[in-house]
Amino acid sequence: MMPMFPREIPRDQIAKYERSFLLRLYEEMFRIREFEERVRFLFLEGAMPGTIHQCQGQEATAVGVCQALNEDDYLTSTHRPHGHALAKGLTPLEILLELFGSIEGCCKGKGGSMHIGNMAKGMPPAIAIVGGNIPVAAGMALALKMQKRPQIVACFFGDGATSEGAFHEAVNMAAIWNLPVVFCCENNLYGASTHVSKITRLPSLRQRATAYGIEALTVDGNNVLAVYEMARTAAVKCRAGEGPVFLELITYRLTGHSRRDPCLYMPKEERAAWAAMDPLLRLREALLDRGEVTVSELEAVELAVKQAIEQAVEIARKAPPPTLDDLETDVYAKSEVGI
Amino acid sequence: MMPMFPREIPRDQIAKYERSFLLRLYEEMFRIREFEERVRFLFLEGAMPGTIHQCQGQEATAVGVCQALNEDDYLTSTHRPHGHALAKGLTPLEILLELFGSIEGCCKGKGGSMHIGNMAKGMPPAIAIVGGNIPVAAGMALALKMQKRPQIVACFFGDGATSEGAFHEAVNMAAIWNLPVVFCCENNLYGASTHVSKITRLPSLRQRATAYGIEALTVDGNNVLAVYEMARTAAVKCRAGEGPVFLELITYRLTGHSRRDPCLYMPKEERAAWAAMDPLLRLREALLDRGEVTVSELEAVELAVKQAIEQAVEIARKAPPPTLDDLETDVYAKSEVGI
Amino acid sequence: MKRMGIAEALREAIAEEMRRDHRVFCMGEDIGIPGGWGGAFTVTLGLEKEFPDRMINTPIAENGFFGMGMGAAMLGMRPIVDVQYGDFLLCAMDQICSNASMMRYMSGGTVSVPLVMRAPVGATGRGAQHARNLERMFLGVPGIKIVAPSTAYDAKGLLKAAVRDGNPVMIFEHKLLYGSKGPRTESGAVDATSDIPDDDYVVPIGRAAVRREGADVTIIAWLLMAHAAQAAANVLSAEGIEAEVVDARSLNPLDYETIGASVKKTGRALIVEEGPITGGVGAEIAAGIQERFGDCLRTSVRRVASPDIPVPFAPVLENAYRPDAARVAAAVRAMCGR
Amino acid sequence: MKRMGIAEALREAIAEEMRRDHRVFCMGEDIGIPGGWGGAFTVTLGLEKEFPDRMINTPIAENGFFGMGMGAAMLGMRPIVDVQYGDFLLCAMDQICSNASMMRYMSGGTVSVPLVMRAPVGATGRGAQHARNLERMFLGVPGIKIVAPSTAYDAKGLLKAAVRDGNPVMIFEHKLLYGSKGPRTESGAVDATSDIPDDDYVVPIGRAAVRREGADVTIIAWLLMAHAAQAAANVLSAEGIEAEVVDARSLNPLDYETIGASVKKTGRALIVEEGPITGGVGAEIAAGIQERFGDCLRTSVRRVASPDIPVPFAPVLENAYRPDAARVAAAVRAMCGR
Ligand SMILES: Cc1ncc(C[n+]2csc(CCOP(=O)(O)OP(=O)(O)O)c2C)c(N)n1
Ligand SMILES: Cc1ncc(C[n+]2csc(CCOP(=O)(O)OP(=O)(O)O)c2C)c(N)n1
Ligand SMILES: [Mg+2]
Ligand SMILES: [Mg+2]
Repeated sequence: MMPMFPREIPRDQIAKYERSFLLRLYEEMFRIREFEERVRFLFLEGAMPGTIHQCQGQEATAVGVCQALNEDDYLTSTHRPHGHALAKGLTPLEILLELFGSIEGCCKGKGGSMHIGNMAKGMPPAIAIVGGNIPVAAGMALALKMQKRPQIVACFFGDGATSEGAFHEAVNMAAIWNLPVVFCCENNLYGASTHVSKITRLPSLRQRATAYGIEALTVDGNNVLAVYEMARTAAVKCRAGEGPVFLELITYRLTGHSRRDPCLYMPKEERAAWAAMDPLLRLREALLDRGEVTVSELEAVELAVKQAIEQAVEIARKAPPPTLDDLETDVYAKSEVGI
Repeated sequence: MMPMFPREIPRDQIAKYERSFLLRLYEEMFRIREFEERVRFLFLEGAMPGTIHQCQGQEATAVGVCQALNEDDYLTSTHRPHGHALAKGLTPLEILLELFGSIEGCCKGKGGSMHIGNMAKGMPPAIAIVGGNIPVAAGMALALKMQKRPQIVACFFGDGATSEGAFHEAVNMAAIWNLPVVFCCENNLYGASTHVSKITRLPSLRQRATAYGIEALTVDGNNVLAVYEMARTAAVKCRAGEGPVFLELITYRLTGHSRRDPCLYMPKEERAAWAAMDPLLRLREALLDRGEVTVSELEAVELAVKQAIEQAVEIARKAPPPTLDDLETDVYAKSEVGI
Repeated sequence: MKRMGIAEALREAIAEEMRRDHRVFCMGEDIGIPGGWGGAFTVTLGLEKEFPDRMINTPIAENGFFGMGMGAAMLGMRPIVDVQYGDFLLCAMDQICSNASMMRYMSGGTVSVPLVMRAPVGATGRGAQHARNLERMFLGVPGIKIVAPSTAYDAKGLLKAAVRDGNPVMIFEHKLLYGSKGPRTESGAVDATSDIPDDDYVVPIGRAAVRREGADVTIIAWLLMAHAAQAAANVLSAEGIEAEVVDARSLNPLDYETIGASVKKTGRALIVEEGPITGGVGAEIAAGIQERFGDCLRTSVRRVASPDIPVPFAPVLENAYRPDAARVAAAVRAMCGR
Repeated sequence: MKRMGIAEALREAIAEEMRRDHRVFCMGEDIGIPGGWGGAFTVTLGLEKEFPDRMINTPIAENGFFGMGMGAAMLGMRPIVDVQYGDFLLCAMDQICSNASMMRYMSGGTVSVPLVMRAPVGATGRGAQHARNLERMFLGVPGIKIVAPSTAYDAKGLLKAAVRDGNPVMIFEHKLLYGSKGPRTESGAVDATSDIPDDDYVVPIGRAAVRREGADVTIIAWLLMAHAAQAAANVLSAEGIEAEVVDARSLNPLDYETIGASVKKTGRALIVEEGPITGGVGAEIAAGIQERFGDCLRTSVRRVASPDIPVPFAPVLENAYRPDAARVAAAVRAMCGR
């Protein structure tokens, strides 16, 4: 499936924003890209255990949505959580520590790549069962509503997840109870090796949400400003008690599904066309085109990010693993009985 | 929710059919009504074990759909299967024997009310897990397609079932593979005590199927001819390889959800309005209005049905139960290994 | 002090916990419906009057609302979710076993899931899909506590303990023990009423109860089978065999202290379980006893349970499926060489 | 005769069965995709070339397509459905346990469900949700047969037996035993290759295999743990303890004839299982042995298994979670009083 949105970020769209905000978007996206690339090499080197699902090419969805959130809002993620976590404010270091299986990782090395999260930053450990996080996100939104708190939940999942019953059950309940949750469907055209056209009769996944009477929009998921704007509107609706909202963010994975995937199931022309739609490239070009930012400024941003990540890698490499004393802890919370 | 269709069966609609066909519809529906009423009394008497879910008021959906099927087509059912089974050609006797827990019942007394069926007549044992029969029906349709057989599957379920993930997963797969299955949603406005308006934001459940790109129609489920016509069209489509089709059959349960349910959650006016929409009454009036059938003819049909059912009851009451030798048989099919 | 059945005691427990703690709420099918039944077995009957915003009636979507319960629990609520029949837990297995039970560990102990799950079990004339005792399914799932009361006193106290526990707790309730009234009365019901104190109390999770003392054999059971065990013990007593009846009550964790003390005294252990003998909770208890107290045993641990078949519908078969006092007594006689 | 790993042997078994019987077809995620991986572990790689209409690639909807497999089986097909990781069986529990397993009984023996279900298990560095050994979940579910091969020979023969069986059969496959090649290679993989005969054969369901004879202790295991048991036996032999290693292979039905013959000879039984010790298959085998052969035991049956925790991610913890030869050997020494 070829890209359906024009490559250029419209000038009048970019003109609406302050330079500093746009630079922040660029930095956030670049941090994800750099992080993922660095991790990929660590994997290929054999330095890291387990498996990874990376998000190169999808940086705009995570950053666009998270920029529309408040810091104390919540986010739930999937088997492909690195970008979401970074965009939600987890540091490269706490994630790397987890990926290396250190006791100092964000989940004490007990979670791993597919379960990174940090509840203090609004992100519970990611859930790697496809579709499994969607009811959980709806339940978090239910709690927020019952507690009359102003926060909302951004719930990320892929095109593949929309075929799971869990998606339908949860979206329907979120709908009938007007819960403050933005369903962020990253439609990257593939669920593992399966093209989205094989799992639906319709050209869009939007109807899977409108079926429950909620607003659903299809968005250019590689234009970070488009994502940001739709997410902001959705967030406002949710905060006003008029949620949920469903966003279908069309994007593309420029990397393998998981470690060492040669992507032979993706047509070459498709990959090439989408490489040209790289959200970082697009923002970069639009920024330079606008004229307020120079190449060397961008390079400075990039360098700083690279250095920070490299530093984090060096720390994480040497961080201590858990000990056998840690094996059986953290299974149960201390019982409160009697309180 | 008040009835949304006019009470009268349109004259030009009834004019299209032969007298004998219309009398057959009446007889089929009356058989279900009489069967259910007789069983209700047997229950209240304490003569029957277990629980029952009855379908008084919903006779037109079962009969309308089954008249549109060929004898060798298939049907799957739910916790409320008596009407479907009778309409599909199971005899009152084989069902009663099962309800009484006799070894001579259609499932040897091992199934019971919620699991009646007879595969030789195209109806596997009903599945009492709400939504659980929908993937099974889709799988039967998949087999028919792979085997290049001409048959189709009618899959019955209620409004409540459309909130289960199983519904969505199966309807989507049936859609993408064009399977020959008619999804017959008996929307009787309640799932147990829960009104349908509590489980959906939209006024109809149709969108839950159109979301997968299939044709979906809302039909007056208490007009047996309307059901028959839509089911026939759907069956033709399915046989042509253009399935699946979804029919939302609007109807109403004139009885409790299960044994001894006083239905206090149903507004009195609603019940009264729907009592007037009784599908038997409506067909009877239309038949008499058309003038070709007399009251005494109808009474003769009724009497014959009553007598047949009474006879079946007398036989079933005295039928032998299973013995302890039957307890552990029928768990596994004899293994074919080596064949 | 007031005499109550299990359904009523659970209802009171829920109401008291909801009064005590505004974070507690209920979520399930056919609850909180005016004119409705209070769930499938009257446990939540009428609670919507006092707590209109905290009785959340769901669509039929078990996996969805169990997952939502988990999500709400993570953000500080104390949800009590229920299935109408324990069999439907199978629809929600992913959320229960992959998410709720493991979240705390996966988070390195930073997130907790104080989620109570209620499930009515037992064979009651409804056929195979509304009948199973699925305790076994959760025993091997670390992160979930499991309780299974046989009396109204325990039901109330264990449910309160579950609500206050801070972890996912599954409470199995037996349909024949509820004492549900009105249209929801069960035929074949067994009296499980207790005198319920007026004051707040909990029954701690993880402690078994000795229902009857005896020196000859230990019978371990829970739910309906605890009653069968006691009935058998009475019969056996008349024959000169004194059975000690241990109501396990808490299946995870199991109380090996109480079980061990009894087995050391009697030297014989019999486990009684409703559900297929193979792969049941009884297997774990049998293995656990022999590992821990093998030296004290005068004979191998035995199990009385159902045959390895789905639950049959016909009453004659169902009665043969469900272990009863006669089968328990016969097994004890065999163990004692009578 | 050809040397093969398990992934390859399973692939050959599927291809041969599909050639032999046109009713056989595969349904699962990421199967039959040109340029794809042949499922998560290469088992179905390339089969779409020979069978373009019988490799059905599904959406991610396990409950749905397992139920569809059941429906197709009822109408005479012979579906082989699979999950990418055994953990996802939890999404399909309702269709497996409420429908497929009980349909034959509920129908009074008139309907059969010849459905093969494949599930890769084992802890392999992926964290808690892609790691569990869920054999335990199905042991107490009458109507389902369960096999769990540890060698390529058995994998091929058992899968063929499953396809021809006529009942729902679950085949558990261990990720570290597949011998998957290319990008799907597993680190920490163990050699499970066999010489596969050129002719058709089946390994009958319900028979265990004695992998090594010995008079001092019986070690019972399956899947990866069968390899750990053999490694331990080799170590122990050098110390003068001769262990008999029984590869259970079929978990339902269990082969108590083979197990019994061995236990009667050795008087000692140790069960080795990957997965939490509580509520595992080992509990049933331990209970079953003591009930049947209690008199022949010189000491209580013991289990070596994982602790009662979710599967941890960090390699040091995962390695401690997964029983290994050293732990098995230590347990045997303790049982033999060394
Ligand atoms: C319930 C379940 N089934 C299958 C898998 C294996 N799996 C992991 S990711 C994936 C594809 C998911 O596709 P999508 O939802 O589009 O997310 P993406 O990987 O494209 O980000 C699959 C099939 C899983 N983790 N969970
Ligand atoms: C998975 C599941 N959840 C709950 C139930 C309990 N239950 C039986 S029937 C019913 C209502 C079903 O409503 P609907 O699908 O509309 O069918 P109807 O009873 O109206 O025919 C419920 C909740 C069940 N059998 N299965
Ligand atoms: Mg995708
Ligand atoms: Mg209904």
